[in-house]
Amino acid sequence: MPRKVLEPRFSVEYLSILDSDGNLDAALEPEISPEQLQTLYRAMLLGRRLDERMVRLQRQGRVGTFAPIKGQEASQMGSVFSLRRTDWMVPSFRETAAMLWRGWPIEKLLLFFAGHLEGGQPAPDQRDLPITIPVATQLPHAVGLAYAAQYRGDDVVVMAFFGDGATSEGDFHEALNFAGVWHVPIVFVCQNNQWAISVPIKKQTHSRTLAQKALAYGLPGIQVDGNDVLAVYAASRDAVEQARAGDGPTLIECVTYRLGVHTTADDPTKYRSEEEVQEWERKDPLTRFAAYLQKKNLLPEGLEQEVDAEIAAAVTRFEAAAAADPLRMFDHVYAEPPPHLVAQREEMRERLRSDNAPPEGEPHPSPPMRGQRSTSRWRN
Amino acid sequence: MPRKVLEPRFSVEYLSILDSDGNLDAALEPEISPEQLQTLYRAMLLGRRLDERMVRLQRQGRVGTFAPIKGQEASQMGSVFSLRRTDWMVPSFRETAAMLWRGWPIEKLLLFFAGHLEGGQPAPDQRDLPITIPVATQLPHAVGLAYAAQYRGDDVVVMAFFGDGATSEGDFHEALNFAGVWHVPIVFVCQNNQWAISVPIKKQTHSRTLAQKALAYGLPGIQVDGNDVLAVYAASRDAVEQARAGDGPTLIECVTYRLGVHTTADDPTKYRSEEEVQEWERKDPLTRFAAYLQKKNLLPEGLEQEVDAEIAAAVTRFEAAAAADPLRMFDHVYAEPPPHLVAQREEMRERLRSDNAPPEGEPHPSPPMRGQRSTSRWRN
Amino acid sequence: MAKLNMVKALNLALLQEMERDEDIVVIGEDVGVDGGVFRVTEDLHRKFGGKRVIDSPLAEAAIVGTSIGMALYGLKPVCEIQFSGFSFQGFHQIENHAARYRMRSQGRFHCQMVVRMPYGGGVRALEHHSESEEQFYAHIPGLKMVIPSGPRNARALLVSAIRDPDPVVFFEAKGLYHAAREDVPDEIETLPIGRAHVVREGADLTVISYGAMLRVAREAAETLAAENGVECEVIDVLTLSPLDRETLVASVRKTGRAVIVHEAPRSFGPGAEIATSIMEGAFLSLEAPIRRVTAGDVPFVGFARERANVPDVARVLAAARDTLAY
Amino acid sequence: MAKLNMVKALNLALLQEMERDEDIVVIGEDVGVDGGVFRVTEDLHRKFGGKRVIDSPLAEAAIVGTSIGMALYGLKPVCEIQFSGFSFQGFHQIENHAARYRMRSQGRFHCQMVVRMPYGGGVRALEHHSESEEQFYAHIPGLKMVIPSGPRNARALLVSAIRDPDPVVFFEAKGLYHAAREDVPDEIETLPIGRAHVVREGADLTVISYGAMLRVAREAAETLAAENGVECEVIDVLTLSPLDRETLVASVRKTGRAVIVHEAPRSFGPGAEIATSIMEGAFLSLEAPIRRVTAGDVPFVGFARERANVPDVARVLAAARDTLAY
Ligand SMILES: Cc1ncc(C[n+]2csc(CCOP(=O)(O)OP(=O)(O)O)c2C)c(N)n1
Ligand SMILES: Cc1ncc(C[n+]2csc(CCOP(=O)(O)OP(=O)(O)O)c2C)c(N)n1
Ligand SMILES: [Mg+2]
Ligand SMILES: [Mg+2]
Repeated sequence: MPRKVLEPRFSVEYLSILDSDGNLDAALEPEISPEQLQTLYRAMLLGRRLDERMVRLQRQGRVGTFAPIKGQEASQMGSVFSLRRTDWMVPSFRETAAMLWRGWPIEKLLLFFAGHLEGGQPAPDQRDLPITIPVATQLPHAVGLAYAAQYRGDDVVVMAFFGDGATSEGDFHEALNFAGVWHVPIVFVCQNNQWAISVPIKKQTHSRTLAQKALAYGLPGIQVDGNDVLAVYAASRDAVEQARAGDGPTLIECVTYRLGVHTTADDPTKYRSEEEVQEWERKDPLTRFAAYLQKKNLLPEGLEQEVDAEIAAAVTRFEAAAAADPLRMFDHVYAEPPPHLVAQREEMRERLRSDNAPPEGEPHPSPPMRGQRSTSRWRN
Repeated sequence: MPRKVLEPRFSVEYLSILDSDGNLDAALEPEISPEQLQTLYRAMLLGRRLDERMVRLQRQGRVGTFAPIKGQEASQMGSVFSLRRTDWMVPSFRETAAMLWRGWPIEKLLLFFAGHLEGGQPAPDQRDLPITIPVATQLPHAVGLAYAAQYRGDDVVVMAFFGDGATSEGDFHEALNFAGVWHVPIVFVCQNNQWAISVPIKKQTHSRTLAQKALAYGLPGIQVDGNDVLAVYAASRDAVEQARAGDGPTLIECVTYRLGVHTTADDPTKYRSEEEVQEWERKDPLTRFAAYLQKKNLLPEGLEQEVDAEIAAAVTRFEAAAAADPLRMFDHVYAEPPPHLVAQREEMRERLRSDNAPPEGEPHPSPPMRGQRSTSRWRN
Repeated sequence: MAKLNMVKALNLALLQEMERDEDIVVIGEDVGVDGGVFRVTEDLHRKFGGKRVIDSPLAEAAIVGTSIGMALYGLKPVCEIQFSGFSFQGFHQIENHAARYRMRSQGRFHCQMVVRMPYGGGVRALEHHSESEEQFYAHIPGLKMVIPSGPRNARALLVSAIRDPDPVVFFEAKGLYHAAREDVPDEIETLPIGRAHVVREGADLTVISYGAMLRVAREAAETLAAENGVECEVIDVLTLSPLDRETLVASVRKTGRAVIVHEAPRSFGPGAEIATSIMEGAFLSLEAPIRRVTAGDVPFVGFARERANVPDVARVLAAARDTLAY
Repeated sequence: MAKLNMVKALNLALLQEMERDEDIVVIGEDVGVDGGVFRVTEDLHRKFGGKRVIDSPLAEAAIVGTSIGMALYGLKPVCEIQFSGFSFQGFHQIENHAARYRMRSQGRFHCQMVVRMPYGGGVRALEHHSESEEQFYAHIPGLKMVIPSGPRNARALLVSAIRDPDPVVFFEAKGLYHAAREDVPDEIETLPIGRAHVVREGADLTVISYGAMLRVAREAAETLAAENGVECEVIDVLTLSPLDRETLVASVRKTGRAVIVHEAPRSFGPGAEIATSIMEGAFLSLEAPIRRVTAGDVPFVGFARERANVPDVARVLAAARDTLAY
């Protein structure tokens, strides 16, 4: 009866396969074909290179605020790699690599970050939600998708992405709780990149790990080395299989690091040390994976150039895209525009026709607005 | 490196001291003086009797919807008993016994449930928040109070109450997370009465216990037999002492049962079995505690009559209270009423003066409104 | 044809639509086994099972949020918020997402879903159980906001809301749930969303209202006809957003005078848009300032003071007479 | 006296008030070490430490909710929501509680707190970073809603908001943060909350605006004076709620004409209350319908289309000329 510890106790696992010194736990090495390994690496590299390009485009005022992924390529690709095309992917706002892998054309992402509504439109057959900006709010949607799939009896798994900061939001909690009760086919991938803008994980939560938050929902939680693409893949593959088999949700915490700025509007020197960044640069997921491939003789030559060319072509297409027609902003408010929107559209059309009108949308690349500089913070 | 279970593992404790068969774990028996034991019992009894009286008053249309506490007296009194007057108590809407103990006059509670704003006013020196109706929303307030106390360096502990259903709300999560990060002097008391209206705990969460939800915040969680006032007291005393000593928050899950209706607008026969209720009636916290006191020869004679007389006197005072003056509804919107409220008040004053006006507020006990019956559900 | 109160009429709408379309699921607190605290979802759980009629955990943001996910997948969730006073917990999901997915995805996704909730006074209930929050939803572009005024139009509008490809917030006046019965046809009926209804014709004054206040408006109109020989046109707004300005303006062009009646607080409330829209469209016809008869600008009053706060016939009459005498 | 932009002016208000009063604490995402994403709280963490300038976890409901608790205890929290687009996560705490504790406790408790947030367009930012949500807060009784239009009044109003015994939602136009510098006196200044400001006198037309749109209104007024010899009275609302109807009505009684300019969507927006209040108070003086120049009723447009959506001088001029020609 008395005071006793409830059994079984609760636990979470930690998984690492290929460490930052290149040590490999061969027993845990996942089976991935050589071609697949190369594909995976290419996707990570594409994410990295596009990232760098995007930051430059932002500095030039050709796109707006953008959230770079540098350092998180393994967390993103290791996880999304275990999905099928028919599965669903629910991103937050920092999943460029994963989104490219899922089929978003580069130029759409560029349009998106250049402030064009058109950049948010998934292809008709694509099972991806568009970028969600309010932190953690996409998680209930992901659970709803999973519920609907289960309801229809479809063979579908949902994978949802979010950051360490997102775990503090009520929506995270409610989503995981619903997922637990409903036992739906979903994998929650938390990219714990140690920072939520300037707030370090220590100020974000008093829990030792983020994986253990799964215990509150009676769900399995696992912490993985998020810079080790093999570990992320192995954990995600297991979680996806489990979900597909009807064995319910998993929370995966990928321990990783945002090597760059939070967004192009951020100045990380305000809140973190150069040493910390350097320490994590040593653990760079790309270098580590490249070395692994190198050992296997799988590292293709000229890959960077190839990837850069792909990006350059997309940038050209992006810049050739038509200027945004302002009138189209009334198109997708409702299925059918009600009279007041028809009137407002008409009013705008008149206005744009008249002499005093502002130019037809902004041509892009659009010039920085008055007072705006390409500095490291939000300015108008 | 590889796949391993993180140590130390996570655990929650379970505490029970006096079980429903009257077995006592003497080693754990808390030290409570005979007078204190009697006081405790009286407070539980007062809660029970007032409860019964309130339900009758509601059926007669003399008060409105009310949430009975029957069965939860030990959870409430065992916990609040360990607070000092200078500590803060943050209720939800089902803490009648605890509120009485904290000094709310019975007639105020009656006024409150009769729809009078005046019933929500704590005394000037009382460190109690008024009843909060939106589930879980009071928890961040409790954390804020605890933060402020810590900030000022005051020797103050905050105790916050909520139900099992409340643990599903985002506000619960955010409050516990903030409390963990801030390490504030607070005790979270969850009265797990097995039901959130018609939703059983099994549909509320997939976790084995509610206590384990503390693990998500790196906090200690303990599950206690909530119908065992000694266990609740022992756990609460420890948690309060810990908070007072600067050792941070605790989550206490009191496993108890709502023996009555959810509120007077509810019909529990729709969703739960008579057997279940009977099973829990066997575990009645009052009977159990009475037997314990009996053995110690501490059960006073005539206590029920005394308590009933106290209630009856309060009901008389309540019924003698002045009718609600509608004009006072403009009094506490802002510190100073802005012009539009002054105008609206004036307009109402004119209206009330004129012939066609409705009666000056409703005299109470107010008659059921059109179409309302004293049935077991929400009706107008 | 059966005589039904509004609870039964809404229940019928859900039942018939669910029989017709397997994609419709119902979700909310206590909507399943219990049949909803007002019994609007009664029997649905028994008929359609717990997978289609979901007793959710207690979390409004997730009720709305998971419904959004279901809608994105192609289901048509009808979720219930137990009282409109608790809908703000899910407000960010409605504003940030339900109303925006069509825009954000440029038509690739949309949220065909209904968020039902009881609002308003009249059940002698505590704080958060008697407020009128329609204004907050009416101001959200991409959302529709519907408020029926009786059993028959409630049933027809709920069917329309369920079939509407856009997200609809559906307010049910608690004061009407058991107030009156009406003939409700057995066959499914719909009513167009976005259309106000002239429930009484008249040339002297337009009285505009919706929900539980419509009865007050009507009674006032009858009294004015009987006592003063004044013929009011009474308009039931039915859809607050998108607002049927055409019907409102046409009426005031004829009458030159308008009184608006609602339970929500006055300032920055729905009456302001109605008045402004009329002023914009019927300025030259206006013979008197448009009057608003509303609750006071107070957060809540407790049910002991509710009658004094919520508009009643006497107040509408007073405003109408002022307007007519202007 | 120093020339400051709005960011620096707000920062000065916080700094000086915090030096004066230990009960003031600042809380929000990134308000501490980082100094806020717009740098409004710069240096405060260094000066007052992490206990007074709190880098909170990422949760708006708890930021507002714990601030309420602190206020109930007697502190005076100034919390920051990083962008107004994320304020709905904390909306239930504001509506259910901050605005109601005074009423609920019948004066025993109140929430002396400020909820600051940047709103509006002009920073080429993504969805949820450019919207104007003031209407939602203006409709909440028990709350005050303040929107400054430049460095000097921003500083004075923030000081007043901090000292106000009632909860104040304080909107800061992002478009103004670095737009212009103004002389801001070294000594603490306050401005009364609830009072609009006539920033330009004129007898022909009243142009009413607030926040970043005030500049547009002023420029339009100057153009009308120069090009048409028309003298506009320009009113800076400053406090949206409680609205200073007296000043608005007095002006339109004089001018007979009004144009309202705001960035928020039109329908059920703040312009409706302003227009209706004027109509109620100055009906017989009105020579033309009151015009609203606003953004469209769309959820968001993406910054590539922002210019076309947000009111500009040309649109105000067109509306003003229409009104004058009516
Ligand atoms: C609800 C909400 N609040 C605030 C913000 C502003 N914001 C954008 S990103 C961010 C930090 C997110 O941290 P984390 O979840 O760790 O993701 P990361 O940015 O590190 O990938 C914040 C506060 C937001 N987008 N949504
Ligand atoms: C935010 C919110 N949602 C819904 C309700 C309606 N409601 C009142 S009590 C209740 C169930 C509460 O369950 P629990 O937390 O277990 O407390 P109990 O009633 O069992 O004491 C619900 C859904 C509410 N008051 N607040
Ligand atoms: Mg992060
Ligand atoms: Mg319960």
